[in-house]
Amino acid sequence: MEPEQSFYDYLKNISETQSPIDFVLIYDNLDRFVDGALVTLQLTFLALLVGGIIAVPLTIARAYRKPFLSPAIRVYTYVFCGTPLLVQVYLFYFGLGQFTAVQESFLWDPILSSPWWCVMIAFTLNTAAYTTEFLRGAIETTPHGEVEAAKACGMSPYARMRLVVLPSAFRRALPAYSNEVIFTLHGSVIASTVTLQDLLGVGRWLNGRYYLAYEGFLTAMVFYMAIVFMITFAFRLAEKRFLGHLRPRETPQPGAARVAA
Amino acid sequence: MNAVSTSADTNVSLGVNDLHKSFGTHEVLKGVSLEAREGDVISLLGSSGSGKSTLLRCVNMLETPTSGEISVHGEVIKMTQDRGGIARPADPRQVERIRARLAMVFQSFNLWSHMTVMENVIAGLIHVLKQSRAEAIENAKEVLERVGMYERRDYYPAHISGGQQQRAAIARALAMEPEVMLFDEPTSALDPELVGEVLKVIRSLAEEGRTMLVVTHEMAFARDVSSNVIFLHQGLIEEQGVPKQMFTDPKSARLKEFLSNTRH
Amino acid sequence: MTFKNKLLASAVGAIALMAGMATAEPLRIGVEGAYPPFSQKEADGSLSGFDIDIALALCEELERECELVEQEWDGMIPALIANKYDAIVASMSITEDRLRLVDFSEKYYQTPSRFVAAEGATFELTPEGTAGLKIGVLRGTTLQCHVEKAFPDADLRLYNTQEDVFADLVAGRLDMQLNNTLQAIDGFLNTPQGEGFAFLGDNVDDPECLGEGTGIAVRKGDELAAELSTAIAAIRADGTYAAINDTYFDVDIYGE
Amino acid sequence: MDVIFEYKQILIEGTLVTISLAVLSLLLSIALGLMGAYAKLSPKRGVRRAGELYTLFVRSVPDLVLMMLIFYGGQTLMSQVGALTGLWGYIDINQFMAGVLTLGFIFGAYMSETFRGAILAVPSGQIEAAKAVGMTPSQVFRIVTWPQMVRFALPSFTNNWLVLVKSTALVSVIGLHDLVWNAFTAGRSTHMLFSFMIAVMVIYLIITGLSDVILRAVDRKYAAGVRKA
Repeated sequence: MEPEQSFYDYLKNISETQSPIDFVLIYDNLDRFVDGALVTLQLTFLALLVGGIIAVPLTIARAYRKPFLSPAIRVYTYVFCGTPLLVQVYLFYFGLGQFTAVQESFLWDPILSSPWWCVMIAFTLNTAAYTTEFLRGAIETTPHGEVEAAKACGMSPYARMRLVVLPSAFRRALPAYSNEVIFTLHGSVIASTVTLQDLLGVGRWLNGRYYLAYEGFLTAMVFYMAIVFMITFAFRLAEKRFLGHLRPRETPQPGAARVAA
Repeated sequence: MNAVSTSADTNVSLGVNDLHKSFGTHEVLKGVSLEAREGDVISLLGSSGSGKSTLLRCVNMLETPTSGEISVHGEVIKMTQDRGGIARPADPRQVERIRARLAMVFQSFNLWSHMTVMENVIAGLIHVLKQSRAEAIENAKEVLERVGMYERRDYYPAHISGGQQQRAAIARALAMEPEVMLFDEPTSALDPELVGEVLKVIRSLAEEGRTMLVVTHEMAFARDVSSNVIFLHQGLIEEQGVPKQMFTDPKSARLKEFLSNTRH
Repeated sequence: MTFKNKLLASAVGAIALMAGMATAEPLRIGVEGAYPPFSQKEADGSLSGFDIDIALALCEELERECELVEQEWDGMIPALIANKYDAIVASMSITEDRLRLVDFSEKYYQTPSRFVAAEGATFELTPEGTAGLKIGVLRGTTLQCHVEKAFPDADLRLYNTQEDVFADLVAGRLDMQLNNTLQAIDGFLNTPQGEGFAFLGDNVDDPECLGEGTGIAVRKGDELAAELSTAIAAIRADGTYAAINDTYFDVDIYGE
Repeated sequence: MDVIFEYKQILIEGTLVTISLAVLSLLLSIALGLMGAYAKLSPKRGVRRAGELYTLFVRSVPDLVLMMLIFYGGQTLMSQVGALTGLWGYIDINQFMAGVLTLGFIFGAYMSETFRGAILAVPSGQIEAAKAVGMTPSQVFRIVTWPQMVRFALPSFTNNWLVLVKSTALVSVIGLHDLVWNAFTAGRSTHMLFSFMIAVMVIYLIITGLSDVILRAVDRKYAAGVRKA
């Protein structure tokens, strides 16, 4: 007997006799969950990428208190950080359909009629708003002396920004950014409320299709945990690589860990 | 005030003429003038609040003077006034150019914490002086060896001692081949046992004929190394002269008092 | 809406308020609320519709006190199994898949299902003809089963409520949708919203997925199924069913 | 605008549901957060590990997934356990309870981090001094730790609360008639979903704005005796 076959039988046996969870259904639909995971990852990282790119100029405009532009950006971040992502997604997906002008516009057919695009727009604007705010915090806490040193050796404002302020701010923002990545991943589940088959969408599909109460959600949960684990691991590597300059060189004293206790 | 060159004498590396600086209603500098000729090592003394650090920071426009004139090798920094009547540099490009000819060493080192020692030194060479990377590294090697920091070139600032950080900062300033070096209390943030290594470097720079303006509390250094000493009190030059005369035969009562308080 | 229905609706509203502080006594019936004219929410928050009236009529027939419990569609069966309520009266078709999990009463109505698309649409209802077409159905329905089986290459979109399906059909996000013909007529085609849309193709013939009529689901082994079957026969016989039927439909939806 | 005003009653009712959901979840999260914080600071390795796992778990699972699991799966689980043990017949987990349980559980983990940091920020010497005058552990907490902790915890606490308020919106997906659900229903039947979603955003901004004002006042109260830098 092939090992895979015997494993399948084992699952079947367990599911029918001992377990309240139907492992066979999960096993049979694993490929769907993998597809869902890809949708989730695509939405999350594309939104983070585009949102991050948008956030940099917004942050600079905010940090340098550009008149008109800076207050306008503040309003944008205030609204997008102060309201639920779900409502923002509804606004783009269901809300824009309220206007016939929008439905008849050239944007409707390729973009706004697609749930994928609506979700992408909402996610991107959302993460760009959060990223702008905490990057601004990081820029404003750039050690003043380092900026002065850059001025003193004759760097232009542009060079100061590019060489000193941004690289240093990006690195210090890295730990906060790992939170932003995880929250964006958490937020991506909202895609399933507008018909997208992301991880949670597949979980809900499985439960709906076979009238189950937890199998779909539990499987989705395990996938999410694996993704978060990988993200955390990646950030740990990145912090080791990019934040070496902030860590004291000495290895921690063996007694230091016990101070907390 | 019109931008008229105060001196045609190009031997004057740095000229300061009637410099005033106020923070709000508080006037810190009340009209200071000085001249540094090539090879001069000028020590600025004074108790805290006398305005000596402000003077140094005004020289390279980290603080904008309220009025007065600063020139480097005869080139006067052009000033203008904004609508509120507040002075500001007329041409930011000129300020950047002049800053590249001056070099500042800070009390708190101000090394860029995300760059290694080497990267700190070459950043200005590449991006301000437009040297090629290879050229910059070659020059950086020279100055880092000069201050005894070449071995530590790949360390981040947080991973070396304060004395080493300040030597790296001096190398960063030196690499720019400045016409005048400005030192703002370069040893006062250091632990006593680290002061010596930094002073040694500054002293060797003075001996090779660098033009320097040094704000310091190290009396021995001021006495042994400077060619001139300026004593500031409440925003004005109270007394100036050669160190020997200043330290052995102070004229003003305030300098006497200052010296007796600082010499234990 | 008739006076009687209004009375019923307000009674239901009052009962729905008390859901949650459940006592074991009354018969608890799971219903939906976004499937007009079978069940819907009135502006005042009360429930009405064919399913609701049938449920209340059956309770009267059984001489049981009843309590309606609202539930999103996709959690309907799990919640029944979890004892959140004792029976589902929510236009639920009797299918093989569901019979593995729950028992059903005899059917209380049987209507066909049919696609709806823009008027003049010429989609071919074949696997090739529907490849890539955006088809909307309610999540966890027999129709989901049918589309997945018969049109595997279609872009199937699953919705939480039937109203959302219609909204997206109007908005142009869907090429077509599939559901119960009566619901499509009264809930959509006969409303201003449904202008410009029409049925497409024939009634769907797929007993394996769509089942044989709409029944009342109860937990496995519950004698309630038999009691309800008897009650359905009784209200069919005494004219109560016909009265409710006529409130909503022009034809007898019980089927043959 | 007029239409939204016509529906003001259902928007107000929804808002009240949202607020009570948020407040109850907050209370639960404070209780769980204090327990979690003390677990993380426990001298016992196993307890400490449990506290850390709690945070790790919550960080790994999106809120809506947990909420659906509790709402759909929790009900089934409760019934199965009840039937198996015979301890209870039927306990209803409605949308409101599922919302409070999920949000309370999730934000309890974030609160435990907040409180842990705040407890650590209270100088240990002061706690020793309190023990030295013979206070019981609960007195130490009430008289010395808590009042100082509040001040250290407040910024992070405020942030958690604002995120919590926004997270309540998810409960509409499992069908609780909160602000979002009510506005969505109204918007759908009037074909004015855009306007209603904007109204919902404004209401959320008002709630968070008010919270900010209130928590700032609390901060001023607890900042007494602290020298501002």
